[in-house]
Amino acid sequence: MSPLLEARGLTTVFETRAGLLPAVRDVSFTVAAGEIVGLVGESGSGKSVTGFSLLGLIDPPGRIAAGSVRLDGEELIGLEQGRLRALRGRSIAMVFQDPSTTLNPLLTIGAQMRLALEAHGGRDASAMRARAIETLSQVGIADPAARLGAYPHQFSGGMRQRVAIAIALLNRPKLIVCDEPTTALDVSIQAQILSEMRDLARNIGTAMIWISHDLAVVSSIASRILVMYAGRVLETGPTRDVLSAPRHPYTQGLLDSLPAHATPGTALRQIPGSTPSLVDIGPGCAFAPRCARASEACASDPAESVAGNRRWRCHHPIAAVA
Amino acid sequence: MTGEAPLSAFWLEFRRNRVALAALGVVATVLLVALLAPLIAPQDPYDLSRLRLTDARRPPGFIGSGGYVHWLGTDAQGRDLLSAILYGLRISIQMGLIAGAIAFTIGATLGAFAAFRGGWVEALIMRVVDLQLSFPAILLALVLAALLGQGKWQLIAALVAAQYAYFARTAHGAASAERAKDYVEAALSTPLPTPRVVMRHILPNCLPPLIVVATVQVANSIALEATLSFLGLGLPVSEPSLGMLIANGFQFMLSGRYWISIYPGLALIILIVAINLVGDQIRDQLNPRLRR
Amino acid sequence: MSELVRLEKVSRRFAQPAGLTRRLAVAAGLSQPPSVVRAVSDVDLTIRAGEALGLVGESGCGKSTLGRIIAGILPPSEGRAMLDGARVMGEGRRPVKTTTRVQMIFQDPFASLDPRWKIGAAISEGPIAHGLVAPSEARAFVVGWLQAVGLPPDVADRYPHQFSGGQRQRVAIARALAMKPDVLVCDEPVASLDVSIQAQIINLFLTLRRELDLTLLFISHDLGVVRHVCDRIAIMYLGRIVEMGPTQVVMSAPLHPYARALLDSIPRLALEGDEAAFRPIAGELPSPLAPPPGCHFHVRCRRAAESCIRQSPLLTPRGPSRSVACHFPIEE
Amino acid sequence: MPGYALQRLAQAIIVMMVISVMVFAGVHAVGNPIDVLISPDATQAIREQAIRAYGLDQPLWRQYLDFLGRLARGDFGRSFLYNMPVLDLIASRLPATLELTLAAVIGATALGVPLGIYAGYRPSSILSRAIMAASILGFSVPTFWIGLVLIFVFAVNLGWLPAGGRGATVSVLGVEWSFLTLDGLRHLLLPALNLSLFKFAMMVRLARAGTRELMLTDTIKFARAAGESEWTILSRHVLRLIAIPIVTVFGLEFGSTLAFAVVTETIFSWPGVGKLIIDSISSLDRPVMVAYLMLVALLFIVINLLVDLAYAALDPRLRAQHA
Repeated sequence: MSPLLEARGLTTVFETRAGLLPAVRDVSFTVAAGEIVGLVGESGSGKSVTGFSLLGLIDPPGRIAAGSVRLDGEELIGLEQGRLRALRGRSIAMVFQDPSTTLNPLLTIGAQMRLALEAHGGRDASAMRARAIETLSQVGIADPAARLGAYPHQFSGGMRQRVAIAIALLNRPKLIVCDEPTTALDVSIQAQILSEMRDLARNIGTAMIWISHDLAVVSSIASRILVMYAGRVLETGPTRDVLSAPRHPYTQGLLDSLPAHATPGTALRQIPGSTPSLVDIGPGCAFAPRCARASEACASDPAESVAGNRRWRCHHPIAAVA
Repeated sequence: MTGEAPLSAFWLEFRRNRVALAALGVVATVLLVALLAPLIAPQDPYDLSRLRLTDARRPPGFIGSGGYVHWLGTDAQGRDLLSAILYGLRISIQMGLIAGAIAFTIGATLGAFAAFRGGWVEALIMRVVDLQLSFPAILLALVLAALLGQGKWQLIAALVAAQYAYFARTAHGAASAERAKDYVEAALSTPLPTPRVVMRHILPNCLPPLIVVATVQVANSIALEATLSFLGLGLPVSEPSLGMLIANGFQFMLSGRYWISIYPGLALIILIVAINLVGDQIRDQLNPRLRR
Repeated sequence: MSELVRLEKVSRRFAQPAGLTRRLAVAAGLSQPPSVVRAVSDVDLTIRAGEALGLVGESGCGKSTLGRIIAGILPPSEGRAMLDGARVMGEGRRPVKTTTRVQMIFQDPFASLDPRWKIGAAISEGPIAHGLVAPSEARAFVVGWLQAVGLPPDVADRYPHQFSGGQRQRVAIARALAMKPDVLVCDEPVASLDVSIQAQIINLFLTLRRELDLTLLFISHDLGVVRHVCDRIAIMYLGRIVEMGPTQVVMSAPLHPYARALLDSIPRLALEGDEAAFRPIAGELPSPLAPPPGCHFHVRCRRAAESCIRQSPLLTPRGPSRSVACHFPIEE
Repeated sequence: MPGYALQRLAQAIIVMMVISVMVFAGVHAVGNPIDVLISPDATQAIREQAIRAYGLDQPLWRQYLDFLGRLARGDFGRSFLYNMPVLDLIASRLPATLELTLAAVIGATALGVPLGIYAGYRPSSILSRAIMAASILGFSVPTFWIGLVLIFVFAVNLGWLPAGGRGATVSVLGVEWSFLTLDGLRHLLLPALNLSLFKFAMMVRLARAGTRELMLTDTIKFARAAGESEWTILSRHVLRLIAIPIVTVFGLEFGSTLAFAVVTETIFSWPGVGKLIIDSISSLDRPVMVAYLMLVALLFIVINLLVDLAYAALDPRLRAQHA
């Protein structure tokens, strides 16, 4: 069975005055129908840009420089704008980080949902209304019919994010890209949305790409995980395997940096240095300057190694646990 | 990011916009020319004894009784227009700068004071400022010019009254915004005395938006002064500013002697456009919402 | 250990600023008075010398306000904030901070440094103004502090925009510590940093605390970080402290239903194959403008009974080191 | 909401009172009108008679109270210069000014907003650069000079359009209007164009700046991600979102356009209140000045009120606040 989404060698660059900024470099991955894939990385890792690239939503001075993204067998890169627009929202939708800035403050929830439906051929007012009510109740909004006439400011942050998710769900997309959708929310609300999204994906069979900087959040929702650093995917595999026995030293370093599993009061095993500026990235492994295992070999780009359903890019991977 | 101070980084970015850079060059040139007018103008246009009525209203290129070419023609009194424009620029710029500087000082002080005093004092000051802002500057200047009579300082007073409110509003907004920032809280919680925090931290950070307003307002005062002079409420006739030159030429326009009005106008426009272009670039560079 | 910081019945209200005519209208009874938020209400709290106290809670719970009251940035509307027996801020209509012994570190290191000051000058400004160091010796003084926070000495001549987030936070720490404080109030000091940088800054806190014998008030929404850094923890909900006690004990066996729910709702790394790595709390966070009567948590609480609506529970001691504000605490 | 409306009304009355004091005090300080009214050769008796006739012998506060009382009765006094009731004088001139101002503001908005949105939507296209260059010029070039150039080019050189006056008018409801006749329209075109250029530049800049900032926001990205077309995004989201600042400026600029009409009316000999006020300032026609300033102040308050109402209609967040 061919995957729902297949990205091959995706490369997105930004032309800045400081030089060409490779935000996403040669990223390849697949998403199967109904699967939740986690995309984890720190700031500047290119995880969000990867998400926007999938929908062709890269504004100048950025552009997709190379690669292929096939959704349901159809190539998205270089697709004519009208066709791409027809796919957005219908085949592939997106939810953003901050729900207070994504919804239009001047339009009612109902009007915004209607615009999203009309964008994909919605004509019949009562059918559109029924669909809007259906999706609002799917995301756990009480009394959805009455809430259609409400404005975004009349909702709390968590409720606003639910509305945004409902808008993404309206046209029954096969894949939703979720860009840090719970980062701006309080932990108790984050927990509610995480568990609702997990159930939704299971019930209606929508695939998701869940982008987050928080390993714990991703591990609680995604079955497979991609760890990104400086525009590259360094390691991928089933979430539990990657997190319990990472092969890439960076993944290990991230896990060691979390205080949750360390003895309180003891020094954490920190990764030295800071994330590299994308302008200065050379040909070799971008993590090498911060890596305890680095050697001269790391001056050259490591090829991707494959073992079963796991992949990594490292000259000196951590040995697999027997 | 290289190792520059914020100011030199700003200049590096400014330099990249060639239009703005050229505009800055024009502003500098005009300033220089106006400053040196007595040295480079072919004639002293205010010396009435030197004017010959036989030279009056001559087209550009005419060689008058002085024996030199009137490149831009002559006006109704027989003044060499080029000289009159250079001297006029001098007056216009002088008025714009003086009025701008006074309005800046009064407005910024008032706005910053309101932001720090808070309470009903702030509410009252800002209410008055808002009210005045909604009232057209030209009308205010007209009435004041009429009230105070003609003269340089009266005109400056009218210009200041029409413009201080912009500075007050901007200073109030900037100071309120800066005051709420963490670095101010950090300085106050050190603790450092409030006046020191205001003078050394907050005010320097309020300057950029005020500078934008200042460039625009200097351009506006120059235009406003010209308009008032045109309406006959400006400077005395003996030392014509650009607006007065244009006004004097108006009556000859219908008979086709365009140069008397058009050339002083062009000089005025080149100056104002250049200042506004510079101001626009500074504004764009300072707008955080356009940065990524 | 002796008691260093003491809050007595501290409350803090914020009112929306009202315009002139609005005030007149209110006075004439034509208009509603502007709404008032009780960000912090009736908080009693002590921090012992050398202790690290964690203050946790969700947005709007008042933890940052409480931190600012202790740091002498905000005066309390009622009650007193004391440091070593003396008020942190003076009295009167516009009180000012009177001590240098408590300093603060802010969440966003991009906003907490003046963009126009070189960081060397930023670090030495306070100490010079308070006579802690002579201007002629400022250079060496700054270099010493830069090294203490793990920055090379030559960065003293750079501007904040030339640093990464983690480095700026180091600068902010150096600036606060250069005032030689006894108490350091840290408001979400690692929340805006990347995970790998977070670990560096947490390690720096641990080291500095030991070396300088600092007392810490560590405000955070991240329970993992608090568990790692703090000896004692106080959990806030809508302006009140609902539970307080030794970090390990509270986090393994909370007494307050909100504390329990908060701990449960944080996702854990799913290493053990446990899919339900978290359990959400039902319901929305109420608006701090109009908190529910009685115990603010009763609307979301499974244990709530009638008395919880009528009467708000006081923070009462449970055993030697713990206290809880609940009519029906969880018994283990 | 009724509380808010009362509050606004109280505010308006206070403002009007303050302005009336300022206007009265200000205008009183302008020279001595008797010098203008009476020939310098007039006898002392005639002078004193005139002073009494105009109430100029009373103490200031007395004059002010009289003035307020007359205002309340709608009596603004008689023009010294035209020797007719000021209210009638202004009423006869006002339609011409309103016509000119409305034509200028509406034209500037109708043209400036779409062009500004385009320039913000495609900031680097050649057309956008041309639009911005035009707006910089419109923003910088003083109105009076543009007026001269327009007359020189279209009236003197090309001879296409008249250089001044109002042309033929049609009377509707007892008021004369130019825009209803072809000749009137020909006369209206140049002054309206002259007056509108600055507003046009302002609208372009405002719409462009708003659009440029909006296009980078998540609101627009989210709409795109939902598959909405660029036309929907511009017409349903961007236009709504930039409407608030535009309505503000539309309101405020209507007032300032009214004021700038002074300049345009002078250049094009347009018989409106602008020309009247200039004449009354130079001849110290006090009642006309007072009435004109009070009228402008009243207009401002009304416009501000309308702008606020428009806000509430446009922005649901404000409706909630005032409820």
